[in-house]
Amino acid sequence: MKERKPKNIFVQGPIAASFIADSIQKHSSKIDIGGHSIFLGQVRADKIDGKEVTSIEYTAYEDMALERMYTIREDIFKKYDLTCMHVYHSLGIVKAGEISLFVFTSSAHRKAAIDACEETVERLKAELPVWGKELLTDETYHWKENPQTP
Amino acid sequence: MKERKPKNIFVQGPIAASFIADSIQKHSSKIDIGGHSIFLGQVRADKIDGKEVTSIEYTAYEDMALERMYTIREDIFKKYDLTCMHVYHSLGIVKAGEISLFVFTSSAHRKAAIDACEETVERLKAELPVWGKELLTDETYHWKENPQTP
Amino acid sequence: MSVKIILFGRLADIAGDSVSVDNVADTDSLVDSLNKRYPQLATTKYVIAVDKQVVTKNTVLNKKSMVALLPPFSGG
Amino acid sequence: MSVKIILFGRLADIAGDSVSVDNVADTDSLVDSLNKRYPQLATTKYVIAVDKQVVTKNTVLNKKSMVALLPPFSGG
Repeated sequence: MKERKPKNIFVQGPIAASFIADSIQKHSSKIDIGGHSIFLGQVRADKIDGKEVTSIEYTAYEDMALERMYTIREDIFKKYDLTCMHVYHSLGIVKAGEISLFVFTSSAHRKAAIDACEETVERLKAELPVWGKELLTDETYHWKENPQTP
Repeated sequence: MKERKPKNIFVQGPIAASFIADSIQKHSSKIDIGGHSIFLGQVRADKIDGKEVTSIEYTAYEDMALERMYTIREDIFKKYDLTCMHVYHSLGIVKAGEISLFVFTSSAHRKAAIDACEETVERLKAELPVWGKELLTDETYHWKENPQTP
Repeated sequence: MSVKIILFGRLADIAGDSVSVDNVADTDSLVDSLNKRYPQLATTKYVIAVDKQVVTKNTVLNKKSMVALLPPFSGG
Repeated sequence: MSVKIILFGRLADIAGDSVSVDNVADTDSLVDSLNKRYPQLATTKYVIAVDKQVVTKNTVLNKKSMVALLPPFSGG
Protein backbone atom coordinates (compact mmCIF):
# COMPACT_ATOMS: atom_id res chain seq x y z
CA MET A 1 0.00 0.00 0.00
CA LYS A 2 1.36 3.38 -0.94
CA GLU A 3 1.26 6.31 1.42
CA ARG A 4 -0.10 9.66 0.40
CA LYS A 5 2.29 11.79 2.43
CA PRO A 6 6.00 11.39 3.16
CA LYS A 7 6.65 9.03 6.02
CA ASN A 8 9.27 10.05 8.54
CA ILE A 9 12.47 8.04 8.18
CA PHE A 10 14.55 9.87 10.80
CA VAL A 11 15.29 8.58 14.27
CA GLN A 12 17.37 10.26 16.95
CA GLY A 13 20.63 8.45 17.65
CA PRO A 14 21.63 4.91 16.65
CA ILE A 15 19.23 2.22 15.41
CA ALA A 16 19.08 -0.56 18.01
CA ALA A 17 19.26 -4.25 17.10
CA SER A 18 16.06 -4.75 19.12
CA PHE A 19 14.26 -2.24 16.89
CA ILE A 20 15.36 -4.24 13.84
CA ALA A 21 14.15 -7.45 15.50
CA ASP A 22 10.74 -5.87 16.18
CA SER A 23 10.46 -4.81 12.53
CA ILE A 24 11.26 -8.36 11.38
CA GLN A 25 8.84 -9.89 13.89
CA LYS A 26 5.97 -7.68 12.68
CA HIS A 27 6.21 -9.30 9.25
CA SER A 28 5.39 -12.79 10.52
CA SER A 29 1.70 -12.03 10.01
CA LYS A 30 2.32 -11.31 6.31
CA ILE A 31 2.25 -14.86 5.05
CA ASP A 32 2.54 -13.87 1.38
CA ILE A 33 6.16 -12.79 1.97
CA GLY A 34 8.89 -15.22 0.87
CA GLY A 35 12.00 -13.10 1.30
CA HIS A 36 13.29 -10.09 3.20
CA SER A 37 16.38 -8.12 2.26
CA ILE A 38 17.99 -5.87 4.86
CA PHE A 39 20.83 -3.41 4.58
CA LEU A 40 22.41 -1.92 7.68
CA GLY A 41 24.90 0.93 7.58
CA GLN A 42 27.30 0.84 10.51
CA VAL A 43 29.61 3.68 11.56
CA ARG A 44 33.19 2.74 10.79
CA ALA A 45 36.18 3.87 12.87
CA ASP A 46 38.06 5.11 9.80
CA LYS A 47 41.51 6.63 10.16
CA ILE A 48 41.74 10.22 8.89
CA ASP A 49 45.21 11.85 8.97
CA GLY A 50 46.25 9.49 11.74
CA LYS A 51 43.16 10.26 13.84
CA GLU A 52 40.29 7.87 14.33
CA VAL A 53 36.56 8.47 13.78
CA THR A 54 34.86 7.95 17.15
CA SER A 55 31.34 8.81 15.95
CA ILE A 56 29.37 10.54 13.21
CA GLU A 57 26.95 13.37 13.88
CA TYR A 58 24.19 13.34 11.27
CA THR A 59 22.16 16.35 10.18
CA ALA A 60 19.63 16.58 7.37
CA TYR A 61 17.50 18.98 5.42
CA GLU A 62 14.61 16.96 6.73
CA ASP A 63 11.71 18.32 4.66
CA MET A 64 13.56 17.88 1.41
CA ALA A 65 14.94 14.48 2.42
CA LEU A 66 11.46 13.17 3.20
CA GLU A 67 10.14 14.41 -0.15
CA ARG A 68 13.05 12.78 -2.00
CA MET A 69 12.52 9.56 -0.05
CA TYR A 70 8.85 9.63 -1.01
CA THR A 71 9.82 9.80 -4.69
CA ILE A 72 12.39 7.02 -4.31
CA ARG A 73 9.79 4.84 -2.57
CA GLU A 74 7.23 5.46 -5.34
CA ASP A 75 9.80 4.64 -8.03
CA ILE A 76 10.90 1.44 -6.29
CA PHE A 77 7.31 0.24 -5.76
CA LYS A 78 6.61 0.86 -9.46
CA LYS A 79 9.70 -1.08 -10.52
CA TYR A 80 9.62 -4.05 -8.13
CA ASP A 81 6.84 -6.28 -6.89
CA LEU A 82 7.29 -5.50 -3.19
CA THR A 83 5.08 -6.27 -0.23
CA CYS A 84 6.63 -3.53 1.85
CA MET A 85 9.61 -1.26 2.38
CA HIS A 86 10.90 0.40 5.55
CA VAL A 87 13.72 2.92 5.79
CA TYR A 88 15.22 4.46 8.92
CA HIS A 89 18.14 6.88 9.15
CA SER A 90 19.78 8.27 12.26
CA LEU A 91 20.12 11.93 13.13
CA GLY A 92 22.49 13.17 15.82
CA ILE A 93 25.39 11.19 17.20
CA VAL A 94 26.03 7.57 16.24
CA LYS A 95 29.18 5.97 17.64
CA ALA A 96 31.57 3.68 15.75
CA GLY A 97 30.05 0.18 15.68
CA GLU A 98 26.49 1.50 15.93
CA ILE A 99 23.92 1.41 13.14
CA SER A 100 22.83 4.58 11.33
CA LEU A 101 20.84 3.20 8.38
CA PHE A 102 18.26 0.42 8.16
CA VAL A 103 16.66 -0.44 4.82
CA PHE A 104 14.19 -3.34 4.81
CA THR A 105 12.35 -4.67 1.74
CA SER A 106 10.05 -7.68 1.53
CA SER A 107 8.51 -9.54 -1.38
CA ALA A 108 6.93 -12.85 -2.33
CA HIS A 109 10.16 -13.68 -4.18
CA ARG A 110 13.72 -13.00 -3.14
CA LYS A 111 14.94 -11.33 -6.34
CA ALA A 112 12.56 -8.36 -6.04
CA ALA A 113 13.38 -7.87 -2.35
CA ILE A 114 17.16 -8.04 -2.92
CA ASP A 115 17.23 -5.77 -5.98
CA ALA A 116 14.86 -3.22 -4.44
CA CYS A 117 16.91 -3.06 -1.25
CA GLU A 118 20.16 -2.46 -3.10
CA GLU A 119 18.65 0.19 -5.39
CA THR A 120 17.04 1.99 -2.45
CA VAL A 121 20.37 2.11 -0.59
CA GLU A 122 22.20 3.46 -3.65
CA ARG A 123 19.56 6.08 -4.34
CA LEU A 124 19.23 7.36 -0.81
CA LYS A 125 22.99 7.69 -0.41
CA ALA A 126 23.14 9.74 -3.62
CA GLU A 127 19.91 11.72 -3.30
CA LEU A 128 19.04 12.43 0.34
CA PRO A 129 20.32 15.72 1.74
CA VAL A 130 21.90 14.19 4.82
CA TRP A 131 25.37 15.01 6.15
CA GLY A 132 27.70 13.10 8.39
CA LYS A 133 30.27 14.98 10.46
CA GLU A 134 32.98 12.53 11.45
CA LEU A 135 34.11 13.34 14.97
CA LEU A 136 37.75 12.45 15.53
CA THR A 137 39.78 11.36 18.55
CA ASP A 138 41.39 14.81 18.97
CA GLU A 139 37.98 16.56 19.00
CA THR A 140 38.41 17.93 15.49
CA TYR A 141 36.03 16.78 12.77
CA HIS A 142 35.81 15.92 9.10
CA TRP A 143 32.81 16.20 6.77
CA LYS A 144 32.10 12.85 5.17
CA GLU A 145 31.28 12.76 1.43
CA ASN A 146 29.52 10.00 -0.50
CA PRO A 147 30.67 9.49 -4.08
CA GLN A 148 28.35 10.75 -6.83
CA THR A 149 26.08 13.06 -4.89
CA PRO A 150 24.93 16.14 -6.84
CA MET B 1 39.24 -15.52 9.45
CA LYS B 2 38.56 -18.73 7.65
CA GLU B 3 37.54 -21.86 9.49
CA ARG B 4 39.28 -25.16 8.99
CA LYS B 5 36.27 -27.41 9.34
CA PRO B 6 32.68 -27.01 8.21
CA LYS B 7 30.65 -24.90 10.60
CA ASN B 8 27.16 -26.10 11.41
CA ILE B 9 24.48 -24.00 9.73
CA PHE B 10 21.44 -26.00 10.81
CA VAL B 11 19.08 -25.02 13.59
CA GLN B 12 15.99 -26.91 14.74
CA GLY B 13 12.76 -25.07 13.92
CA PRO B 14 12.30 -21.43 12.90
CA ILE B 15 14.93 -18.71 13.26
CA ALA B 16 13.75 -16.18 15.85
CA ALA B 17 13.92 -12.41 15.30
CA SER B 18 15.72 -12.19 18.67
CA PHE B 19 18.43 -14.53 17.37
CA ILE B 20 18.91 -12.22 14.37
CA ALA B 21 19.08 -9.21 16.70
CA ASP B 22 21.77 -10.93 18.80
CA SER B 23 23.80 -11.65 15.68
CA ILE B 24 23.59 -8.01 14.62
CA GLN B 25 24.44 -6.77 18.12
CA LYS B 26 27.59 -8.93 18.26
CA HIS B 27 29.01 -6.99 15.33
CA SER B 28 29.03 -3.64 17.14
CA SER B 29 32.52 -4.43 18.42
CA LYS B 30 33.80 -4.79 14.85
CA ILE B 31 34.38 -1.13 14.11
CA ASP B 32 35.93 -1.77 10.69
CA ILE B 33 32.51 -2.83 9.34
CA GLY B 34 30.62 -0.24 7.27
CA GLY B 35 27.73 -2.32 5.95
CA HIS B 36 25.77 -5.46 6.68
CA SER B 37 23.58 -7.26 4.18
CA ILE B 38 20.97 -9.70 5.44
CA PHE B 39 18.68 -12.05 3.58
CA LEU B 40 15.82 -13.78 5.38
CA GLY B 41 13.76 -16.55 3.81
CA GLN B 42 10.23 -16.67 5.20
CA VAL B 43 7.77 -19.54 4.72
CA ARG B 44 5.00 -18.43 2.38
CA ALA B 45 1.41 -19.68 2.64
CA ASP B 46 1.28 -20.59 -1.06
CA LYS B 47 -1.87 -22.03 -2.57
CA ILE B 48 -1.38 -25.47 -4.13
CA ASP B 49 -4.40 -27.01 -5.91
CA GLY B 50 -6.71 -24.89 -3.78
CA LYS B 51 -5.01 -25.92 -0.53
CA GLU B 52 -2.78 -23.67 1.54
CA VAL B 53 0.74 -24.31 2.81
CA THR B 54 0.58 -24.16 6.61
CA SER B 55 4.25 -25.01 7.21
CA ILE B 56 7.34 -26.52 5.63
CA GLU B 57 9.20 -29.47 7.12
CA TYR B 58 12.88 -29.26 6.20
CA THR B 59 15.25 -32.19 5.97
CA ALA B 60 18.83 -32.24 4.72
CA TYR B 61 21.70 -34.50 3.85
CA GLU B 62 23.55 -32.69 6.59
CA ASP B 63 27.11 -33.92 6.09
CA MET B 64 27.05 -33.12 2.39
CA ALA B 65 25.29 -29.79 2.93
CA LEU B 66 27.93 -28.65 5.41
CA GLU B 67 30.73 -29.62 3.04
CA ARG B 68 29.07 -27.74 0.16
CA MET B 69 28.50 -24.74 2.41
CA TYR B 70 32.17 -24.81 3.36
CA THR B 71 33.11 -24.62 -0.32
CA ILE B 72 30.61 -21.81 -0.99
CA ARG B 73 31.99 -19.88 1.97
CA GLU B 74 35.59 -20.30 0.77
CA ASP B 75 34.63 -19.17 -2.74
CA ILE B 76 32.75 -16.11 -1.46
CA PHE B 77 35.60 -15.06 0.85
CA LYS B 78 38.03 -15.35 -2.07
CA LYS B 79 35.80 -13.25 -4.31
CA TYR B 80 34.62 -10.51 -1.92
CA ASP B 81 36.40 -8.47 0.71
CA LEU B 82 34.23 -9.58 3.63
CA THR B 83 34.70 -9.14 7.34
CA CYS B 84 32.38 -12.03 8.14
CA MET B 85 29.59 -14.27 6.94
CA HIS B 86 26.97 -16.18 8.91
CA VAL B 87 24.45 -18.65 7.50
CA TYR B 88 21.65 -20.43 9.36
CA HIS B 89 19.05 -22.79 7.91
CA SER B 90 16.12 -24.42 9.68
CA LEU B 91 15.49 -28.14 9.94
CA GLY B 92 12.14 -29.57 11.01
CA ILE B 93 8.89 -27.65 10.95
CA VAL B 94 8.72 -23.93 10.16
CA LYS B 95 5.26 -22.38 9.99
CA ALA B 96 4.03 -19.87 7.41
CA GLY B 97 5.30 -16.42 8.42
CA GLU B 98 8.32 -17.85 10.24
CA ILE B 99 11.92 -17.58 9.07
CA SER B 100 13.83 -20.59 7.74
CA LEU B 101 16.97 -18.99 6.26
CA PHE B 102 19.27 -16.27 7.60
CA VAL B 103 22.28 -15.14 5.55
CA PHE B 104 24.35 -12.31 7.01
CA THR B 105 27.42 -10.75 5.37
CA SER B 106 29.47 -7.79 6.57
CA SER B 107 32.17 -5.69 4.98
CA ALA B 108 33.94 -2.36 5.23
CA HIS B 109 32.00 -1.28 2.14
CA ARG B 110 28.40 -1.97 1.23
CA LYS B 111 28.94 -3.31 -2.30
CA ALA B 112 30.94 -6.35 -1.15
CA ALA B 113 28.44 -7.15 1.61
CA ILE B 114 25.42 -6.85 -0.71
CA ASP B 115 26.90 -8.82 -3.61
CA ALA B 116 28.29 -11.55 -1.36
CA CYS B 117 24.95 -11.96 0.40
CA GLU B 118 23.02 -12.31 -2.85
CA GLU B 119 25.51 -14.76 -4.35
CA THR B 120 25.54 -16.87 -1.18
CA VAL B 121 21.73 -17.08 -1.19
CA GLU B 122 21.64 -18.10 -4.87
CA ARG B 123 24.34 -20.70 -4.43
CA LEU B 124 22.95 -22.31 -1.31
CA LYS B 125 19.49 -22.59 -2.84
CA ALA B 126 20.96 -24.32 -5.89
CA GLU B 127 23.67 -26.40 -4.21
CA LEU B 128 22.69 -27.46 -0.70
CA PRO B 129 20.96 -30.83 -0.40
CA VAL B 130 18.03 -29.55 1.64
CA TRP B 131 14.38 -30.41 1.03
CA GLY B 132 11.20 -28.65 2.01
CA LYS B 133 8.01 -30.64 2.39
CA GLU B 134 5.10 -28.23 2.16
CA LEU B 135 2.41 -29.34 4.59
CA LEU B 136 -1.07 -28.41 3.38
CA THR B 137 -4.32 -27.55 5.12
CA ASP B 138 -5.87 -30.98 4.37
CA GLU B 139 -2.86 -32.80 5.89
CA THR B 140 -1.51 -33.84 2.50
CA TYR B 141 1.89 -32.50 1.40
CA HIS B 142 3.84 -31.30 -1.59
CA TRP B 143 7.61 -31.44 -2.18
CA LYS B 144 8.94 -27.99 -2.91
CA GLU B 145 11.47 -27.56 -5.75
CA ASN B 146 13.87 -24.70 -6.31
CA PRO B 147 14.61 -23.83 -9.93
CA GLN B 148 18.01 -24.88 -11.30
CA THR B 149 19.10 -27.41 -8.73
CA PRO B 150 21.11 -30.32 -10.16
CA MET C 1 29.15 -56.47 -3.76
CA SER C 2 26.36 -54.94 -1.70
CA VAL C 3 25.98 -51.16 -1.51
CA LYS C 4 23.88 -49.24 0.94
CA ILE C 5 22.25 -46.12 -0.40
CA ILE C 6 20.38 -43.34 1.37
CA LEU C 7 17.41 -41.51 -0.10
CA PHE C 8 15.86 -38.13 0.61
CA GLY C 9 12.66 -36.21 0.05
CA ARG C 10 10.16 -37.75 -2.35
CA LEU C 11 12.59 -40.59 -3.10
CA ALA C 12 12.35 -41.72 0.52
CA ASP C 13 8.56 -41.69 0.09
CA ILE C 14 9.01 -44.22 -2.72
CA ALA C 15 11.73 -46.51 -1.41
CA GLY C 16 12.36 -45.59 2.22
CA ASP C 17 15.28 -43.73 3.86
CA SER C 18 17.83 -46.38 2.96
CA VAL C 19 18.11 -49.41 0.71
CA SER C 20 20.75 -52.11 0.27
CA VAL C 21 21.44 -53.21 -3.29
CA ASP C 22 23.41 -56.36 -4.12
CA ASN C 23 25.76 -57.03 -7.02
CA VAL C 24 26.33 -53.49 -8.25
CA ALA C 25 29.74 -52.40 -9.48
CA ASP C 26 28.92 -48.87 -10.54
CA THR C 27 26.20 -46.20 -10.46
CA ASP C 28 24.68 -47.25 -13.81
CA SER C 29 24.07 -50.79 -12.62
CA LEU C 30 22.78 -49.40 -9.32
CA VAL C 31 20.18 -47.32 -11.18
CA ASP C 32 19.12 -50.34 -13.29
CA SER C 33 18.69 -52.44 -10.21
CA LEU C 34 16.70 -49.75 -8.37
CA ASN C 35 14.43 -49.12 -11.35
CA LYS C 36 13.48 -52.80 -11.41
CA ARG C 37 12.70 -52.83 -7.72
CA TYR C 38 11.00 -49.39 -7.57
CA PRO C 39 9.54 -48.56 -11.01
CA GLN C 40 8.42 -45.15 -9.72
CA LEU C 41 12.07 -44.13 -9.28
CA ALA C 42 12.60 -44.42 -13.04
CA THR C 43 10.21 -41.52 -13.60
CA THR C 44 11.41 -39.37 -10.69
CA LYS C 45 14.06 -36.72 -11.09
CA TYR C 46 17.18 -37.03 -8.95
CA VAL C 47 20.97 -36.87 -8.94
CA ILE C 48 23.38 -39.34 -7.37
CA ALA C 49 26.01 -38.32 -4.86
CA VAL C 50 28.96 -40.62 -4.18
CA ASP C 51 30.98 -39.71 -1.11
CA LYS C 52 29.06 -36.42 -0.83
CA GLN C 53 29.92 -35.34 -4.39
CA VAL C 54 27.31 -35.20 -7.14
CA VAL C 55 28.38 -37.51 -9.99
CA THR C 56 27.17 -36.99 -13.53
CA LYS C 57 28.93 -39.92 -15.22
CA ASN C 58 28.90 -43.62 -14.46
CA THR C 59 31.04 -44.06 -11.34
CA VAL C 60 32.67 -47.19 -9.96
CA LEU C 61 31.48 -48.08 -6.44
CA ASN C 62 33.24 -49.96 -3.68
CA LYS C 63 31.85 -51.31 -0.45
CA LYS C 64 32.82 -48.14 1.41
CA SER C 65 31.08 -45.83 -1.09
CA MET C 66 28.51 -43.51 0.48
CA VAL C 67 25.78 -43.35 -2.14
CA ALA C 68 22.86 -40.93 -1.85
CA LEU C 69 19.94 -40.23 -4.16
CA LEU C 70 19.00 -36.56 -4.12
CA PRO C 71 15.78 -35.14 -5.56
CA PRO C 72 15.71 -31.46 -6.65
CA PHE C 73 16.78 -29.25 -3.75
CA SER C 74 14.39 -26.87 -2.08
CA GLY C 75 16.24 -25.22 0.78
CA GLY C 76 15.99 -21.56 1.71
CA MET D 1 14.10 41.75 -2.79
CA SER D 2 15.57 39.98 0.21
CA VAL D 3 15.91 36.19 0.21
CA LYS D 4 16.61 34.00 3.20
CA ILE D 5 18.76 30.98 2.54
CA ILE D 6 19.60 28.02 4.72
CA LEU D 7 22.96 26.27 4.72
CA PHE D 8 24.06 22.79 5.78
CA GLY D 9 27.18 20.86 6.66
CA ARG D 10 30.48 22.56 5.96
CA LEU D 11 28.67 25.51 4.37
CA ALA D 12 27.09 26.28 7.74
CA ASP D 13 30.61 26.23 9.22
CA ILE D 14 31.52 29.02 6.79
CA ALA D 15 28.44 31.24 6.82
CA GLY D 16 26.12 29.98 9.57
CA ASP D 17 22.85 28.05 9.40
CA SER D 18 20.98 30.82 7.63
CA VAL D 19 21.75 34.07 5.83
CA SER D 20 19.59 36.87 4.39
CA VAL D 21 20.69 38.29 1.08
CA ASP D 22 19.30 41.57 -0.32
CA ASN D 23 18.65 42.55 -3.91
CA VAL D 24 18.81 39.16 -5.58
CA ALA D 25 16.47 38.25 -8.41
CA ASP D 26 17.80 34.83 -9.26
CA THR D 27 20.20 32.11 -8.13
CA ASP D 28 23.14 33.43 -10.19
CA SER D 29 23.00 36.83 -8.53
CA LEU D 30 22.55 35.11 -5.17
CA VAL D 31 25.77 33.17 -5.70
CA ASP D 32 27.64 36.36 -6.75
CA SER D 33 26.47 38.13 -3.66
CA LEU D 34 27.38 35.25 -1.36
CA ASN D 35 30.83 34.85 -2.88
CA LYS D 36 31.60 38.50 -2.12
CA ARG D 37 30.47 38.15 1.46
CA TYR D 38 31.97 34.68 2.10
CA PRO D 39 34.94 34.17 -0.25
CA GLN D 40 35.38 30.62 1.09
CA LEU D 41 32.02 29.62 -0.40
CA ALA D 42 33.37 30.28 -3.90
CA THR D 43 35.81 27.41 -3.48
CA THR D 44 33.43 25.01 -1.75
CA LYS D 45 31.38 22.45 -3.63
CA TYR D 46 27.61 22.63 -3.27
CA VAL D 47 24.30 22.55 -5.12
CA ILE D 48 21.35 24.91 -4.70
CA ALA D 49 17.86 23.71 -3.90
CA VAL D 50 14.89 26.01 -4.54
CA ASP D 51 11.66 24.85 -2.93
CA LYS D 52 13.30 21.51 -2.08
CA GLN D 53 14.31 20.78 -5.68
CA VAL D 54 17.93 20.86 -6.81
CA VAL D 55 18.32 23.47 -9.59
CA THR D 56 21.10 23.23 -12.13
CA LYS D 57 20.32 26.37 -14.19
CA ASN D 58 19.87 29.96 -13.16
CA THR D 59 16.48 30.15 -11.44
CA VAL D 60 14.29 33.17 -10.74
CA LEU D 61 13.60 33.69 -7.03
CA ASN D 62 10.66 35.34 -5.32
CA LYS D 63 10.28 36.38 -1.70
CA LYS D 64 8.60 33.06 -0.86
CA SER D 65 11.38 30.96 -2.39
CA MET D 66 12.94 28.45 0.00
CA VAL D 67 16.60 28.45 -0.95
CA ALA D 68 19.07 25.97 0.50
CA LEU D 69 22.77 25.41 -0.16
CA LEU D 70 23.67 21.74 -0.01
CA PRO D 71 27.23 20.40 0.18
CA PRO D 72 27.92 16.82 -1.05
CA PHE D 73 25.64 14.36 0.73
CA SER D 74 26.96 11.79 3.12
CA GLY D 75 24.00 9.93 4.53
CA GLY D 76 23.84 6.20 5.14
